[in-house]
Amino acid sequence: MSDVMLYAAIAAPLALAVLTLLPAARALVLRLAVIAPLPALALALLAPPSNLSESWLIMGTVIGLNSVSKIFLAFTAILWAAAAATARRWMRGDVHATGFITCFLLAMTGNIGLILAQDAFSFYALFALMSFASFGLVVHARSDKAYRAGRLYIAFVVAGELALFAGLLLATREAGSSLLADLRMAELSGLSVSLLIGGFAVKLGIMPLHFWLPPAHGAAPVPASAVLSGAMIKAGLFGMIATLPLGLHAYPDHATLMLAAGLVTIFAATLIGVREDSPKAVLGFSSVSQMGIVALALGAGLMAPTAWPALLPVAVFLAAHHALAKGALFLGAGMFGAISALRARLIVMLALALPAAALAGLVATSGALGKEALKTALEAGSAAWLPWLTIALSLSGIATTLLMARFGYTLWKQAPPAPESVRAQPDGLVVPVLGLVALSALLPMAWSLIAREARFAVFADKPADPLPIIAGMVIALAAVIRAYALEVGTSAFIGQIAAPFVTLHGRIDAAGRRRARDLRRVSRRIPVMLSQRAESLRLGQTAIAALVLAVIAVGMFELRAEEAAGVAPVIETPLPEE
Amino acid sequence: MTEIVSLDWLALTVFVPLLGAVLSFLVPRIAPQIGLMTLALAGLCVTMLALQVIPGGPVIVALGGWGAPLGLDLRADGLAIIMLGMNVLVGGFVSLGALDTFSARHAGEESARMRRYFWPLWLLLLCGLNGAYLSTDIFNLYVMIEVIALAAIGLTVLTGRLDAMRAGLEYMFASMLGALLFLMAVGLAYLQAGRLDFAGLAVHAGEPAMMLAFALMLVGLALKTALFPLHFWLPNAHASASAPASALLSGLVLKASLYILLRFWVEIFGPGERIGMLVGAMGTGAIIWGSVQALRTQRLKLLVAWSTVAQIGLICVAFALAGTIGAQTAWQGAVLLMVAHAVAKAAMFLAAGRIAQETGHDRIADLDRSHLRPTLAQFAFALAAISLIGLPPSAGFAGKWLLMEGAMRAGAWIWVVVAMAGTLFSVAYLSRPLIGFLRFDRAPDPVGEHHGWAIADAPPLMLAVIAVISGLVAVQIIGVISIGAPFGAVP
Amino acid sequence: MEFTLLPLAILFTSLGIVPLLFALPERSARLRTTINLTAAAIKVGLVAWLSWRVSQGTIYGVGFEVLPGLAFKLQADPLAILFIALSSILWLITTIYSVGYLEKGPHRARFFGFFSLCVAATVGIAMAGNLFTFLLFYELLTIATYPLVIHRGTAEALRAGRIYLIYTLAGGLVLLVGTLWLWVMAGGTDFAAGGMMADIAAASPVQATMLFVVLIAGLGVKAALVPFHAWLPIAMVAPAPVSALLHAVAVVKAGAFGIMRVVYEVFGINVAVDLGVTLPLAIAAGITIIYGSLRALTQDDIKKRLAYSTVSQVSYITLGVALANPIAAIGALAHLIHQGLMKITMFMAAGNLAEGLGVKTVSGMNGVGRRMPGTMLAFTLAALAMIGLPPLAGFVSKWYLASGGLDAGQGWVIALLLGSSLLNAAYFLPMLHRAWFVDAGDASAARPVGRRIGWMLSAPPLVTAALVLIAGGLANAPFSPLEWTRFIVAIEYRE
Amino acid sequence: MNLDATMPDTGVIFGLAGILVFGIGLFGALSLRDSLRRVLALKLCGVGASFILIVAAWRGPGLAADPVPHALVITGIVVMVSATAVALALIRRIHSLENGRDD
Repeated sequence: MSDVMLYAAIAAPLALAVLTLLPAARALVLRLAVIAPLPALALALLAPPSNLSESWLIMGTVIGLNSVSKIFLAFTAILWAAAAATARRWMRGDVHATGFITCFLLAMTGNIGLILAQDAFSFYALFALMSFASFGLVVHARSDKAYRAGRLYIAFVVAGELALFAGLLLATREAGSSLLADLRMAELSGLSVSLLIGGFAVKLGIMPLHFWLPPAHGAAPVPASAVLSGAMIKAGLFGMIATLPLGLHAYPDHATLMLAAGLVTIFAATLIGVREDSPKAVLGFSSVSQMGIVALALGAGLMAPTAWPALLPVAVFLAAHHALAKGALFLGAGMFGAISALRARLIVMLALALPAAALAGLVATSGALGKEALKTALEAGSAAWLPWLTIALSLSGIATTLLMARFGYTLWKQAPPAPESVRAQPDGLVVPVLGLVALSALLPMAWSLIAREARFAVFADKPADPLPIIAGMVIALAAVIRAYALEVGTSAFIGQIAAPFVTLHGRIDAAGRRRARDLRRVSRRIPVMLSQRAESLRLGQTAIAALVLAVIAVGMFELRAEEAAGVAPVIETPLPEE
Repeated sequence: MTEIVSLDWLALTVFVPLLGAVLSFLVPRIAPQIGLMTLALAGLCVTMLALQVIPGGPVIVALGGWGAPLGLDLRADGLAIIMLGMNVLVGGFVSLGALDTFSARHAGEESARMRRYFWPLWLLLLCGLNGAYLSTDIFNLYVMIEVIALAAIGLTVLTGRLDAMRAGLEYMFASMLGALLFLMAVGLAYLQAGRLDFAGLAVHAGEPAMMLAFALMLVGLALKTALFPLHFWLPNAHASASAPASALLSGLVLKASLYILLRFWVEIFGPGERIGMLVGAMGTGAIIWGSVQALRTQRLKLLVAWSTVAQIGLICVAFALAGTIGAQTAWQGAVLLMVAHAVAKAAMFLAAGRIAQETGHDRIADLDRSHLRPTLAQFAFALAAISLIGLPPSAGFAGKWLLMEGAMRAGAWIWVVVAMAGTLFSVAYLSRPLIGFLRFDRAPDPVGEHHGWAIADAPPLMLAVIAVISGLVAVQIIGVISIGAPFGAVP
Repeated sequence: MEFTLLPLAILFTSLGIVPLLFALPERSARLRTTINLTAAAIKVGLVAWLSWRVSQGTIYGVGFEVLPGLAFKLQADPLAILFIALSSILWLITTIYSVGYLEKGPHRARFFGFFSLCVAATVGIAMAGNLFTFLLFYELLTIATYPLVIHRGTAEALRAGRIYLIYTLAGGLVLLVGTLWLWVMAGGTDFAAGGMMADIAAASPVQATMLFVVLIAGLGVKAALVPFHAWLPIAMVAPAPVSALLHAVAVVKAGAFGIMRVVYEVFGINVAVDLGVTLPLAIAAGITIIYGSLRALTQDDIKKRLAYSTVSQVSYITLGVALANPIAAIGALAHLIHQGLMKITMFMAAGNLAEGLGVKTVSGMNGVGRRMPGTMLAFTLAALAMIGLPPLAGFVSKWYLASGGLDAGQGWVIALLLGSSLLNAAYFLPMLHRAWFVDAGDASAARPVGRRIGWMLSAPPLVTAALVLIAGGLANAPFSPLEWTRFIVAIEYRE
Repeated sequence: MNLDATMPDTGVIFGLAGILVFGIGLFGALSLRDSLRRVLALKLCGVGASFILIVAAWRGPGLAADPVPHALVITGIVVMVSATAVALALIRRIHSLENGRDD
């Protein structure tokens, strides 16, 4: 039974995506998209943890479910379902609806699938599927802004994928197995951990790898930004949890970097975010900021393996909390733009205040619970970092509050424009938005059962390391290069990289051509000249006499030489038989 | 191993063509029939001879009772069989091609004269060629090369046009001079040795007078073979003759003197390494100069003729390897190259003739401006080119392979490089007309495939196909060549 | 009962119909198509049978002596099967595509004649049992592809043809010298697992090294190793099916396959490593990979961009061979197949764009996804596979190459592959972006559309794209390219 | 048949004369331009060659001359005559073609 459900969870969205190839089925697919994540949801809620392996797929794949992935799967599926439910409304009358829904479903397949994947190959495949399919969501509007965002997005995705490729490759070889479970148990080298963290951090949007996130989330259509920000971003977190040997081995250098980045991210993203004018961009930066908090948890786990059992549920909880809240905010922001009646607007605003408050960490919300849990869990980790982290977490509440206020303000001033068709009938949007809001509010109650496992442990301090400084310099350099690339434009930048080669090639070509031309000219002239000379001197005739003399001379010389050597002339070949 | 058979195929191989020549001269009305019949008979003779030689070893016949030491011995070993086979094969197909070229369809006095004289001349030529391959004494050879020369000059001037006449006269002078140098050498050799047969002369090899004789002979034969720098007469003579005549001149006639030179080199004189180097250097010169001229020339037939100069040069590289450890292999390669060149060059000249016939000109630059593309003839030309370039599986490839192998075994890399250069050159000049065949955007009207097909395309096509696939039986050919160990025992 | 002439029969299915195709009049298109497809289908069947037999451990061989001591020898070993299977399947698909592509075009008789000859040469190269036979077919391939390259008969095509001919014939000549040298030095040219150069390499390493260089240089021309690559981007003026065949199956693969044979079965991998020639070869391949990609970045012409991409991708094969490691070898061999599938898809798709929409440049690709969804879907799959995304074919080979690089202690290979993937993404993704996510301007939408694209043109790229997906997705299934290459590598590295 | 021992003085003179005549003919054939003169020069070569052959017939005082060289010389003369005839015919034909007469 659970086998069938495992398959169905991945196959349902994929089958629908393939169906869009048939023009006749496209309207139906748009209608049915909402049921695509339901098998996954059912799996998450009903099925027991299990594994299923197919050795013939790719290079041997295993899909399955464990207790951590169940939670991820649950909120991911919920979010996708909600987004899909609104997608039909948002895409009504859009000429690019088919492309959108195809990319949407493919990304959904990837996102659900990667949570189920239990081996490196299928995980990487589905992760890539999700990332690349999302490109279609980002550039959906086909405006300059969307294209710019898309270019940035894809550049980071490619970089992230490459890092993952290398990281997974190294990790599977070090672990001697391609199963993620084995990866988690193995003592991975620093390099492979760096690569894996790098690859996943891109998705997670931790500074300085966040550049793509706010524009992409801002440019994508409302349902897409909801899943981008709510579900897909968590794939980064999930990836780290699924592949890194957290809780077994300490990686202090990485941890330092991660903690530092997390701290920077929380506040820098807020500072930038409050200057944004579009509500969706503000939400995007808020996502970045929130992921900074998650990064703190990860960093602490990397530093102190013993703290990880306490940190893991917190991280998962934070992810779920942020997914639901952010999803509700994005969808709600879209809905807000679609309605014009003042009363309705006020109601929506009020409803959205709930998840916003949760994000800001208001008392009794999931946000507050999460932060408290995190603080508790962090105490198990590094003593050196603890005060800073605690202060940062407290301050982050203020920062997020600011950001949420900014969100409310910008939303009221300039809600994201909704197409006419949506504006005419916003009814289809209500249920998903309110559903997410409700779920977000109810999360703490559902959760209290899980998050109660924090234990303390002592962690020995390590002397400071130059690595963070080097990392900082590298980051700064990368930022400079990136700024330059942005300034001159991507294609021009690539052109400049390629320029020396092109020039060199051109120069060699030109030189070759010149040489060839000269040669041709000379080669044309010489034979003519020689022919004329030969004719005027009757060289052919003279050559006869010359040759006779030459042969005789050479022959005599040889005879003389042989006689001098005292050897009789030798006939090379034996006589023909008589 | 040697048998002496009284009335036998050996003598008939020489006399049947002679008889045919006389008959076709006397009864011009049925000359083509006589010609074909003669070739068929000659083919039979060669086949029977081959059947005798291949299992039984070399065959010797003393003509009219004049045996060695005085001469008039005819001897057929494997090498001779191959050369005779080449004569009959190439000659047969060229004769078929000539049926069309000289058919009664083409009206006019000129055509009538060509029809009248082609067959007697060609059969006489065949007689001379066969005789040359079978002779074992040098005076007999002198007579044969004179017969060949006279018949060849006749074929050259057959069209009766002024340019052909002039070229023919030039050829005549070169040929006579070559023959006289040869005759002088015969005299000197006899003076020294008192004998004319190969074996008798070989005893005296290395004596100063023999060296003088050898020098004269080498130059005389080089002149007849058109080995650079003594090639000056060849291009015009070969290019201005009619297509079948050119095919015979280029394919068969040159090979006779080359063959004689090879025999002398191996069986009589065995000159030293330096003279070999000299000939090799001449061959290199031929490759370069012939190729350069072929690259420059504006007319298709001249291109083919210049390519002959270059190809002869390549074959002569083998002489540079004489006396080394790779000699055996190199000689085999040289013989294969001779055969390959005969077949391919005959095909190429016939094809060039057909192309000129269909398009009305043979200017290389204008080949692509015509919407008339005699596809089959062009195809035959291309196939022949493949063999001349030496691409597998042609006999040209096999020959080149062995030649280069010989050079490599001898450690003489310079000749490997020369052979490679020759190959590249041949690609360069032979691709000129091919590009003309294959370019379509300059033709005034749409070019259709399968244009200009005629039964007359069959002979060049067959020859070209033989040239291309015969490399697959190279080992058999070499097996035949080795009968009687013409290049000495296998080391 | 054994049918020992099976290799000859497979060769004959494509060689035997050549005269027939030449002789057929231009107008009897139906008959020509029937002959072509029947022969191609029979061949696929025979190859399937052959692979089954060979997988059971039977090795077929036929041969006869051509030159003293040198035989024309065909031998169907597992490595040969790999290449034959690729060529026979893609021949069938490309034939269908060509029939559609050349519908009512001129010179079809000639085209299909040489097309078949080209495939025959490829099969011969695959089954060559010694370097001598390999050389025969290597040259035959040059001859057979030249008329295809210049098929259009324009000045540009002829110029390209001339360059092509100069490069490949010169390469062939160098290979000839190499083969000859091998023959003179070693007294044989047979391919045998483990090679036959051990004694010679021990006795005179300098000569053996020089021989290696000569052989690789001769083969490198067709394999488009920098600096012998210049012909490949120029030869893309050929009609699309020809480019597809040239880039995917025949010419470049012949070079790469030859390098494989030379390294594994002439020298033997251990001997090659001892001589110290594999690392320079790997570096040369690495340079080619990066150089090709860099040049591809700046090409606006679609086919040119694809051509430079071929330069880069084919060297993966060489790289894998040169890493001298079984895992990398698996990657190299699998890439032989995978690259073929990917590149043939892209070229057929590019052909469809040019024929159906008149789109020949990357900058003109805006919105073509909407106008030709099937074709662009195929193109997209192939492009993503090239970048190395799982579960597509390109990922599998890249994964093995990188693993092999690690095993061989050549960590730079990973960086190289990552760099190459990055560049691949940099030149392929913009194409996909334009095709799917940029709307065609009014001007291009109003432009008269080219001819109708029938199923004969639209189906082949989809089929090959599906194969790309299957080859990657089912890489572990029996008889997948990857499984087969594991089988081969087990043989080559048996010692 | 050693050159020095058995050859009487007259033989040497004849032989050298033959070589000389041949040389003169050769020089003429190579250096002259007029067709007719070149034919004549070539004839001279032929004579020189015949000289040598005739010398070779001498077997010693009192002995009968070797008949073989005589046969050779006669054959040679026949061949030369026919070759000369062809050459002259060609020259004449060219002359008439050049002068626009066809006879």
